[in-house]
Amino acid sequence: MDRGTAAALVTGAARFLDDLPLRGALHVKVLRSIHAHARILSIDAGPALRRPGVVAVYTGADLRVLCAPLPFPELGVEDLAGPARHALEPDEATFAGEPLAAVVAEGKREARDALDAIDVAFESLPPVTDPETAAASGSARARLSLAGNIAFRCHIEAGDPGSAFQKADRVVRAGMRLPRTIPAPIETRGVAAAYAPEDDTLTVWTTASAPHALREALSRILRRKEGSIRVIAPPARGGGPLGLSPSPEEALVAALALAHAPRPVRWMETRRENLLASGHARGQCGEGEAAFRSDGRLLAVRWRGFADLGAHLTVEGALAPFATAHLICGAYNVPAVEVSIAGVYTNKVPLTGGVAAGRAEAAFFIERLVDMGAAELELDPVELRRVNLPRSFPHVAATGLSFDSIECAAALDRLLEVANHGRLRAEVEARRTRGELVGIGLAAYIDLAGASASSPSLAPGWEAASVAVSAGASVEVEAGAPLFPGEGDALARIAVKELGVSTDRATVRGGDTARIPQGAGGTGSAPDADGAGAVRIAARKLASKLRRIAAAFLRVPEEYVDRGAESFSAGERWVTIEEVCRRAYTDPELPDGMEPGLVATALHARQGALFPFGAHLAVVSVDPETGEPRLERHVAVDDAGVAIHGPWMGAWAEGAIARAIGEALLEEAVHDEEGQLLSGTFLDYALPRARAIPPLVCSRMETPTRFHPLGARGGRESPGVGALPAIVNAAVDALRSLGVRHLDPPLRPERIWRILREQRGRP
Amino acid sequence: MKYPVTLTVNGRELRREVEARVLLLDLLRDDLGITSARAGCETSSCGACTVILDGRAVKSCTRLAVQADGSSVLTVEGLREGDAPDALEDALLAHAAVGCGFCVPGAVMAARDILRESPEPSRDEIIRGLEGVLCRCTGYRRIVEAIASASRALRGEGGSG
Amino acid sequence: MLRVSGRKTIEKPPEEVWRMLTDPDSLRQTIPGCEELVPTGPNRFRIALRLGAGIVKGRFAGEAELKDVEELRKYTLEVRAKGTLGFIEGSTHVRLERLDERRTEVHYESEGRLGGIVASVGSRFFEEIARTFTEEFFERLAR
Amino acid sequence: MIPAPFEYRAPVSLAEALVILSKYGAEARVIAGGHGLIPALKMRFSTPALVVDLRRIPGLGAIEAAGDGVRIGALATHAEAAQSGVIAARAPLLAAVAAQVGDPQVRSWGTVVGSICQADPAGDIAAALLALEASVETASPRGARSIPLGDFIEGMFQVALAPDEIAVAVTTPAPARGTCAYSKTRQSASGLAIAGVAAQLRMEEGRAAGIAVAVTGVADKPFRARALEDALRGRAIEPDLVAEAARGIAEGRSVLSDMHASAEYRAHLAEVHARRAVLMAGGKA
Repeated sequence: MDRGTAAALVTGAARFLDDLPLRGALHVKVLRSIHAHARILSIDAGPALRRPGVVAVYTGADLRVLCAPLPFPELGVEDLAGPARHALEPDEATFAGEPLAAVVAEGKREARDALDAIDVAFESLPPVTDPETAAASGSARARLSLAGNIAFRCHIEAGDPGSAFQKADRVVRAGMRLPRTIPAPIETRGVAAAYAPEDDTLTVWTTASAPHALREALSRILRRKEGSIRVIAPPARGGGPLGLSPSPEEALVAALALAHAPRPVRWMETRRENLLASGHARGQCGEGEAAFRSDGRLLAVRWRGFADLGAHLTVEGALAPFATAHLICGAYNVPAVEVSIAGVYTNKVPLTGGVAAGRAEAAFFIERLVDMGAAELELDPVELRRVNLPRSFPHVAATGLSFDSIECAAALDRLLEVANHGRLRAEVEARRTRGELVGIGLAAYIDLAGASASSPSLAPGWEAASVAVSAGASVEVEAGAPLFPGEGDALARIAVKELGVSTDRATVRGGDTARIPQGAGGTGSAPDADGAGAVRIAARKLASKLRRIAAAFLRVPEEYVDRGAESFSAGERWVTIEEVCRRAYTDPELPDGMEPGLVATALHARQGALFPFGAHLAVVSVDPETGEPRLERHVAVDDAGVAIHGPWMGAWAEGAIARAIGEALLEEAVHDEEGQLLSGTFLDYALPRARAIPPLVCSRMETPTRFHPLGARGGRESPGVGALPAIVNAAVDALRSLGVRHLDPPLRPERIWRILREQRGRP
Repeated sequence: MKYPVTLTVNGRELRREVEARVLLLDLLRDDLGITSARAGCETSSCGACTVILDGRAVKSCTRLAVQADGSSVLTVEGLREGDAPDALEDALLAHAAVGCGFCVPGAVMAARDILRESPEPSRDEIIRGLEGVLCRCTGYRRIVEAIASASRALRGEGGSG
Repeated sequence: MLRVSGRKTIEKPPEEVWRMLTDPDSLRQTIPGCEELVPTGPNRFRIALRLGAGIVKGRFAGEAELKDVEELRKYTLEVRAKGTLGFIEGSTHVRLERLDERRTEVHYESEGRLGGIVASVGSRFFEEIARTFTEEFFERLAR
Repeated sequence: MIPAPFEYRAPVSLAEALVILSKYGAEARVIAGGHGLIPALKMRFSTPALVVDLRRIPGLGAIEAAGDGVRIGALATHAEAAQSGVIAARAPLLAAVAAQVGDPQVRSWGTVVGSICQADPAGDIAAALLALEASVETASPRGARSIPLGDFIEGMFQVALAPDEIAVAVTTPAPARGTCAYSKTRQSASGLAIAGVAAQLRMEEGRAAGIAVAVTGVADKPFRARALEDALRGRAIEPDLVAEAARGIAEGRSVLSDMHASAEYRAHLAEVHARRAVLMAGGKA
């Protein structure tokens, strides 16, 4: 296990962004719009400027001089254009929480006090808050300059859905909604920056996870060469945003560091800012339909939906609906499909992705439709799933995705065994006859571990790594992506295995653009697998070089060289790894004009998308008086391919399931009709606590994929994709006898109580 | 106006002058360089700032530094005697009960409070004892197991595995 | 959006109630938490309010305006104010009905909006605060 | 996260504290555990000029027998109340409720009296103390007062303390004989009560000789369910009867409503928890 990184976290030695000692740093606080939509008439910063300790106050107009607008996301989607986003919006505020002015002060208290002394004159404008309403042609605009609120439409049609729905024995149809949720990592966002004139380098520390992508964006925003910007994602990071799109605060702090050089400048978000303004997840609604044959075969799936993008388009926000559209059939073999999702601007904070963004949405929609189908056809939900899961691979889905060895059917079988499904079902039946409201929910899911900074579209992505072996045989692995605790351990293992050296020679780092020229980054499900692939390629290059040097030293052809523990041998003769490494740097006559040194940088490009998959089961009971749902048990079978991260995979799976439990039962960003966020603190936005987690059984399969050199599928977040629909399916199952067909998360007790009351009111 | 505050932090007596509005958390972090206690919310909800104050776990964001004058504070930095690993820290590592790690030092201090209250805590007692801790990465189960296993190790029953 | 509506019988003649509802000095004394109400033009005022409950209080400053005024019969009071905790915007339609020489029935319909930290932190208190604010207002009017 | 500036005093006697308070009046706030005040300071909902800390005043932390009842000093914490032998013997309902307030860190430092003075309409402690017929002891330059809790809490965050007055203790008048229970729906984020009902029950010959039931989380302040009490007094505690008595428990009150629960649902939960609390106390659940 990765004791080094993890131990530093446990002992408190690890330095998160706000823990970094930046001598002489100035503190930034951001003034945010209190209106969801308003024209900014004027900003009076005079009184704030006169306060003690205040160094400067910036408005949008001031900042325009220092930096260009944030680059509009490049997604490879035609005709996709939109308004420029500024670090500080100068004219129009388009969500409550939008940055409008910034105070730079000697200390954070002085900066905070000065915020209260800034006076902004607003002219409030009508906000649009519901994406479906906003998509209508007569709607008010989320921004005055927009011609309409629809940013893009994602449309996929294949097979012949029209006739499939006509021929179907049974069609199920339901409106569904996944509300906005807030990723809310316990470490809030932060940025720090410092400019060193002596080497003309701007160093930026960020809690986001794609340092190279940020460097590129900052290069455009600040009009500086990328080489003069160094972005560091500190090794201790709280699972903050992906950072595929730069945030206004990153642009702001970087610009202010240049303006106030050589003093460092730092900004750390408060929790209220985090909930309000750092970005939300999910926020999709629509109507789904599924056509079934009487034997349960799925003939077609239709989804017409809306994505609540918020006031600006981000890469993450755009990506999610595209992923949803492509995965709308889940793992199932569906011959015909029609999906249309409109990405709609609203006066809310932009979507910045969440766990399994877009993918969990698709799994929720299809798994609900499948369960509805089973209920209406009076078929066993297990059998209905089995009938529709593909058995031969590669399988090309109607949406165009090509699946290799997605053994969902096997995962389902394993799940039933692990969960002791037969007995469980009998128990539940017995409890029901006693009048209890209790149900079992299933989900067979597929995830698409594709999203990373290198592949903002659904195209295969890449990641970079470099491996250097010193003359003293120390191995330094540099990952293109910042590392999550546990990941470095796997990368080290992969490198030393290829090189044939012991693990204690290796150090692994990541997340620093100065240490590796390129990297993709991102915290989704794929980067860990991509990074491992890149390390393997780089290490392989060096391993083959080592072997050739050893062969030359031993004066035998390469194929006669045997690699031992930290040595090479040929018959009786042998050479230590240290000797070979030393020779790689010092031997004047390396074989075949080989370049000296042992440094390799490699890019691993995925040939296909990675598909983690699995099957989940949940047992939910409902208090018949209060409507409170209780998750009694959760069983998971997850397959992320070859488990390169060893025991950490299990730990990550539990974390992903816990998040899904939060989403299923508790979490919702609640806005009022004026676009104000009402769940603005942890006193109203509920994260799951220890008591929310039921007895959990997590089991793993390891089905390799040929799209990854190590057979890994990524999949750190994937178990959440299965957990959310399984829990909701269980709640619906518990209430089925009362005529409940569908529930949207979070499963609020009051909503269930109202259903219960309505049903009891009937004769 | 500034007020003198004398604190014993991890066994060392320290004296600082602070504004009345400075939180104990900020005093530890900004003035004393003890960064294991961290701010995760504003509402006494998350527990990332938990330290032991005069023997009891406290959310250091909900205590003014001046209120802690004359008190003694223990943070994870003060747990290790020499190089000897702390049983709780060890158990958390052994159970891979660490995600991003931001909340871990606070959780360790909350866990010490659980063991102070009940050296042989039941699973339920541990879960109730973690009520004031928010973790977004681990799903808690491993933290619960780690505390149970640390309690066994501390009672000399071994089993940090 | 917060909505409060109702009616209240005041043991005063309409002329007296109308005066209290339009005269800046008596309005200032009638509006709970009102610290300042200064005319800035015809039917326009500068206003400052302290709003909240118990220790949870904030100061809001801005402007108030009387619209659609029909002497002794009805008006709409619009208030827009902001402070370090956010903003409040509201309008109240007031209609007077003469019951007899000594009693007036006041019909009111108010709606209010809040933004900023008051909205994202205090939402659970809104309705109750609006209710007690209205109650208090009419209690003072009746006094 | 950062309070507005304020001054700070930590007087060493009650007399000194009162002198300070009478000088500053409404500009001052008293702090004991700080778990109500500090979050409000951080959000700048509360911006006092002075914070007066009671921590150095001797004797305020005591939990002791007083007359037939108990007296809980202004500095006594929830954890101390939950573990106190005197409270366990004379007011076990308070111990039970204190043991589930917030979380361990909050219980260790937040105080019982502070919680009463905060007067959060969703606070748990007030329900227990109301059912125990507690009174608040206060001190001011005008002397000491003892205010029944039902009068002390005037409304949402509003208590009957003059600006120069300090709540020094809360007392219960008599040992609570019989059995007790607290039943509650926790608000999922804050842990406060969406609806919570505390019941104190004394049975004689199979009938409820003494019954006190208090409801929190439902209205602008906690209240006693007098109609329910009257309906059950002198009767056997049977499920149907209790359910009937609990019906309409919030009637006639302006019931709170927020994103977590509408007024209608809260009123319903109050009925459910009233029934559950009484039946639990009566050993029938």
